[in-house]
Amino acid sequence: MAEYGTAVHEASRKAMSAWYDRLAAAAKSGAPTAYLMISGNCVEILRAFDIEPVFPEVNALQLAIRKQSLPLILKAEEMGYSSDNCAYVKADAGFTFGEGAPGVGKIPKPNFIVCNFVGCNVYIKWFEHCSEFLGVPLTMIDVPFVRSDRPSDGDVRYVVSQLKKLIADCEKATGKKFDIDKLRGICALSAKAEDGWQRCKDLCKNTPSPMDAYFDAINLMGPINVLRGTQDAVDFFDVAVREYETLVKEKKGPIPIEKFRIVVEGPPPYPFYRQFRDLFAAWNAVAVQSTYSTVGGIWEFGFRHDPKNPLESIAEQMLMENLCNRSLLDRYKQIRRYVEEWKADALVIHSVKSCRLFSAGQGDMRDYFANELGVPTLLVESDLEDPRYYAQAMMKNRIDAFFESLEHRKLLRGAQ
Amino acid sequence: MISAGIDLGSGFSKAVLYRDDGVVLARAITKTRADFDKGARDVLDEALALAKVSPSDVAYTCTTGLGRYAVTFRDIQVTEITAAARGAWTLFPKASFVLDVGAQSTRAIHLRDNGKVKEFHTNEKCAAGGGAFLVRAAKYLEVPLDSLGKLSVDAKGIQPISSVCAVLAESEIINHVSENVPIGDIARGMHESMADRAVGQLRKVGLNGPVTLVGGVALQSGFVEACKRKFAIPVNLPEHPQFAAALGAAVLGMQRAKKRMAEAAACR
Amino acid sequence: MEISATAVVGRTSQAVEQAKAIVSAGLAPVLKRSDAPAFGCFPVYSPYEIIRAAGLLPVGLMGAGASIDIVHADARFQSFVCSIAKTSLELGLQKRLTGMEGAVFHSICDVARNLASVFKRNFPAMHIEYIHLPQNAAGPETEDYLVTEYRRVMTGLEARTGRRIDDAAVAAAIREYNRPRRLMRELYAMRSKEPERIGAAELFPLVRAGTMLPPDEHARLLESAKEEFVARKPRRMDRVKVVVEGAFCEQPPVGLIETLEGAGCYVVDDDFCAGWRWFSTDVPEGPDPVRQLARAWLEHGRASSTRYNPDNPRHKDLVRRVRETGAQAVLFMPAKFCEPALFDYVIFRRELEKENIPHLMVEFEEKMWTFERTRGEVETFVESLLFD
Amino acid sequence: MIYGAGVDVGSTQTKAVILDSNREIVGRALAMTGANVSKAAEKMFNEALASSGLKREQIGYVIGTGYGRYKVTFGDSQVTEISCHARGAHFMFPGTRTVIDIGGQDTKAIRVGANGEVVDFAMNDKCAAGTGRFLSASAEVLDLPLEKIGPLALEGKDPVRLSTVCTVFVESDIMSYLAQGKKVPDILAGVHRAIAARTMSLLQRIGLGPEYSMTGGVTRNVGMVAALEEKLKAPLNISADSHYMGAIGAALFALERAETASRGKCEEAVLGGWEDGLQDTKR
Ligand SMILES: Nc1ncnc2c1ncn2[C@@H]1O[C@H](COP(=O)(O)OP(=O)(O)O)[C@@H](O)[C@H]1O
Ligand SMILES: Nc1ncnc2c1ncn2[C@@H]1O[C@H](COP(=O)(O)OP(=O)(O)O)[C@@H](O)[C@H]1O
Ligand code: SF4
Ligand code: SF4
Ligand code: SF4
Repeated sequence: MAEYGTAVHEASRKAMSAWYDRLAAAAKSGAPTAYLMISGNCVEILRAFDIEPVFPEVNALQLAIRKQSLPLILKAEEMGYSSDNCAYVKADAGFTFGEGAPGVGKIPKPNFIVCNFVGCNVYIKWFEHCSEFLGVPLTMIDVPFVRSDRPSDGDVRYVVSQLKKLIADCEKATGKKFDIDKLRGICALSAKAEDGWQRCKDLCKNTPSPMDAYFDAINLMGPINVLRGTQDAVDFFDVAVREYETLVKEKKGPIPIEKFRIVVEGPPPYPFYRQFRDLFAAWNAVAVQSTYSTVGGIWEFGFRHDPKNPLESIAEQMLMENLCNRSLLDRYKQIRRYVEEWKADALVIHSVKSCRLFSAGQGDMRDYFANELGVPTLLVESDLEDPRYYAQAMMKNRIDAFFESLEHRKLLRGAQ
Repeated sequence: MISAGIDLGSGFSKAVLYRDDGVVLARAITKTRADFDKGARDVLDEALALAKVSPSDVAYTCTTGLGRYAVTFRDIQVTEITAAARGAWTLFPKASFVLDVGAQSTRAIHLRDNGKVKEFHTNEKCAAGGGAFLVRAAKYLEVPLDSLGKLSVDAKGIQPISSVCAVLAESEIINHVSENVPIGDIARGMHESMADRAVGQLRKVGLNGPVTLVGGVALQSGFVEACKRKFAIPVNLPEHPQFAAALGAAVLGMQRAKKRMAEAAACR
Repeated sequence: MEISATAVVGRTSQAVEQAKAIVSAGLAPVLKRSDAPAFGCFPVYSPYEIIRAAGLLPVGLMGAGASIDIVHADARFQSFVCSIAKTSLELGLQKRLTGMEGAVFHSICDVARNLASVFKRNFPAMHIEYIHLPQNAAGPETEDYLVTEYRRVMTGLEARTGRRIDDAAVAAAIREYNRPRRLMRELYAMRSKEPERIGAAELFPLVRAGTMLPPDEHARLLESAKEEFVARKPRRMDRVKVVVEGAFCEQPPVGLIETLEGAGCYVVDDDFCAGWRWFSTDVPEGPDPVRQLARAWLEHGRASSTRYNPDNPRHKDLVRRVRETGAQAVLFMPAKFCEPALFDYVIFRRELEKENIPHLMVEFEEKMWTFERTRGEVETFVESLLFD
Repeated sequence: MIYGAGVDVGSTQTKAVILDSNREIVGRALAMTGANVSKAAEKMFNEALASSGLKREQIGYVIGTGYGRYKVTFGDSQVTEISCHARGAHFMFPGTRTVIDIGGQDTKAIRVGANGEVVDFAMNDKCAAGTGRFLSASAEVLDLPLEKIGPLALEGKDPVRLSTVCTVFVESDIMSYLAQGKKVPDILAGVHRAIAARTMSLLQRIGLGPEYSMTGGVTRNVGMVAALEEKLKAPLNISADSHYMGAIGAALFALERAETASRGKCEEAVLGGWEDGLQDTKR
């Protein structure tokens, strides 16, 4: 089976571990840190105060990939969490509210918690619990869900007013004065990295696609969502763009022969990342686009942070330019564009029990794509964190049956 | 004064006669029949005969188990959980956790110091992890039920059972038998997987202290050993685990009887 | 100590029977009403007054329990999604919502939010509205935001109905709804003082009927019920007083509530149909009614698992209600798969342990029809409090 | 003449079918799978050969399917039973859009497209509730032969409501109904209803749509067929061969494979992928 590691992977690993080292250092020195959620986050503002962001979601992800999540989930369930609650929260709760697991770099206790409520209602519960158990103050940023094509001026005003409150809190926590020009500089760096992101995604329109926009995309997601607004992120995307451009020239992709181009919806089963990927590789299927890669932000359609009016553009990104705060129907539109512009053969929906933000209603999504648009669509179920919901045999069965029928269509087309 | 406790379980009906000085006068057991009322009557009569006391000497009768409401001659009924908890606590007052594995259900119970139920978790509707599964397995393994325990204790190896479902596990077992896997190893595999499920349930009620095993499955040493290995916490095993609930019912019945007499006295 | 549910209250009540009939009839008769077209309100809270002011009849779009066989909805929402979302959708897919002008959903949970989209795609004839109720009561401009949000909804409804909604109409609607609101408060107070006078399985249908009636009709129903209750000469029994919490969105079948009482509980407070009993006071009938509504939501709205409000944390509020009603225990009764409720259990449990208040968690589903298991669990719980 | 063979190694019964290029069944065999899976597979294949009067060399391609498909060591490749049941059902009843396969230990609901391709499917394989096993268990308690319970169920006037779907507990459930003096037909009617209800919930997960074709051994059970048709309010496509559907589908795939192979290179290119797909499922 092919090796998926690339220079990009290496660069990403480096940049991310550097961040973990900074967190470990902060844990020692007591330098200011704050909790933040990935989707539509306002990390730029924290950076303007040199507050290092801590992302519990990333910790949960790490625990799952290291196959350390189950004992922590069980621990959380002893605390009263239900087997039906989001396991991302449970893994983190078992970890943070308990002794902690080996392997993950020392995570500091935050000075305060910024709940960027962008889409997922579970965010509120999660950070409320953190605030309750860790005894750390919580700043809520209530981001109105997108209810029409564009967020209204009222929505933007409402979010900006809360961002200003956040800035005041940051000033209190750090004793530093807010410097708008520093924020402008940070937004400029964000925009640069966002350019790189869009370039990488665009390159996937080539056949073969130089990267797997689902399985390899996590290499890009770390830098864009966590390190956005730093030079590190900009440098990383220079490396990524260079590598993928060469691959396109050499007509190379993540697997020897690209036979099926798929769009993937939904988060991956992190505890079985490799096994899951192999099931698709076995059929020479490559993901050319994925919605999961846009939970933090949707950059491939051109949005950029704007140094000229930083606060408004940050608010706009939180309100509109990320998957989580958009309606299911907007997601249908996004996927449709992916299928058409990225020339995909099929849509694969990985429905995870934990994440109702993603999964609730995916049956309707399948109905829309399979029956209304006639896009071959596969829906498989497991979880992004809880290994108990992943059944390899069942998964293989479903995926094989799906590609068998895709093959069968080819056969019929060939026969005509 | 004598009280009677009758446990009409899904598998077996059990009766206990209990004297106010804390002595158990007699125990009786029969297979549960569809006619709960008659079944209860019969098993009680059997106990009365053993103890050589007449029905009229029974001051109070407390029923439990799924047939508890069907018994017309009862004074009161309590749930299996309350009864099993009280029974276990009467026998081992220090144990704060009870695991009751019966024919069709397993129950994990967390007790307060006074023997009252603090928290509990039951598993019904699914035979996986229940005693009925073992009864059937014994049939397929062609060994008597009461030899399963020893077989698994003496087993050299262990044959893990992968299926969660009792039925699918059976086909698994049949395959193992045909591949000449030693019966003991299979029995041990079953006990291990049951113990696994039990730990899970006990964890849900916050397992952190000694556990008392009750219910008929506790008659199987193999299961008990498996629990000892899994729990990593001291395990108490009563002499008559299958009668724990009936005993608990009798004890609770005795309390009510005494209360009633006191009240009667007060009126005079 | 075997108690049948009817033994809970001496005699049956005309009004309650009427309410039960209304509830079990479901939405069908409501959708046939000629006076005002029905507008569906998905739980928990909706600004009913605004919908009313638009000349519509706000009705609860609250699932269909066991009254409907799911044929299509399971293919749209996975097995781990709460029942109310599925049965509500199924009603539409089986064309049983014909005559409903539209429906409104709110930012209570991820399921409700996605359900709004699925409604929009599958029922283009309906006017689907989504209200983002603010999750930051303490925010600097939250009140203004909510007013703007309500105004946006009004504009949408005006476009739909082609009729202007002026402040006078909103003010009138507020006055209308204050009546049943007051009566429900009175009945709840009466019951928490004398639970033997009003059965939980009686109050529940009385309240739920309000989700299918115009406010004045509901008020009349409640008034006649009140008279009957006052006339009763009930006998207090040896029972455990409990507060039921967690069933704020999906609603349990009446049979389950009867089971709780049958198992030896007096329910002295609950959060059934929470959205229709949202305010702890009347909504002030002063000027700028829309702002009054917004302010009331922020200042007099009940604590709920679907809302973040640092000024009145839910777990503290629960303990307060236990103390005020003199309850001995809490029955935490979440709908199966209801994330907001299930998450809060962690915090509730922690607080109740601290406060030494016994608690039991029993999950329910609107379409459940056997209560044996629940009965066993609640009986055990009651026994653990009664026996000594 | 070109021949293709399909061997469906089910959890309960193993079925083998041989097709000629006219898509005619020229050989078939069925028996309990029993403990030794690979042996059963080989045995059924040879019996099918015998019944067809063909020699092994004449069979162009052999495909194994069913839960024991990887034990078909003598075969050329494997295909999932989902694809096979869909393919077989679509071949016999081209109007098929929904396939219901109730087997010995699992139940499958498959939605198929106009060309017999799998659009979606749901499967119950963790819990034996509502599978053929549930029926055989009921037959055992009432000690009736499997063949009898279906017809008897049809005579049931007022079906009992089972308190459990668990294949283990159904026995005690039935016992207690007997003790209450319920009639055997009513009990069986209740049993069949319970399974029909469970099957429905599986179908609901993939969405309902005619035509419906039923496959698997339970198609032999008239009571079950009737109960399902009542729930579906629609007829089920069933033929005498429905029990063999998995094997037939596999044989069809095998035949296609054998034919294209014999048609030589040019189209081989078109179908190159096909082979990879099959090869890869071996992993
Ligand atoms: N003599 C025995 N030896 C071993 N196991 C036994 C014996 N008798 C009963 N069992 C086990 O105990 C189970 C019944 O336990 P019991 O507590 O009586 O269940 P219930 O109370 O639900 O009827 C049986 O299913 C069987 O697995
Ligand atoms: N003659 C028959 N009459 C009624 N039911 C039958 C008959 N033969 C088989 N069955 C049913 O079919 C089931 C086996 O079906 P099958 O599709 O062969 O299962 P699998 O493919 O999983 O091995 C048995 O469990 C039984 O319930
Ligand atoms: S529900 Fe989804 S988005 Fe929300 S916290 Fe869980 S995984 Fe993240
Ligand atoms: S059939 Fe198996 S899994 Fe299903 S309920 Fe019974 S024992 Fe449990
Ligand atoms: S029941 Fe709970 S999860 Fe379901 S819609 Fe209501 S609040 Fe959301």
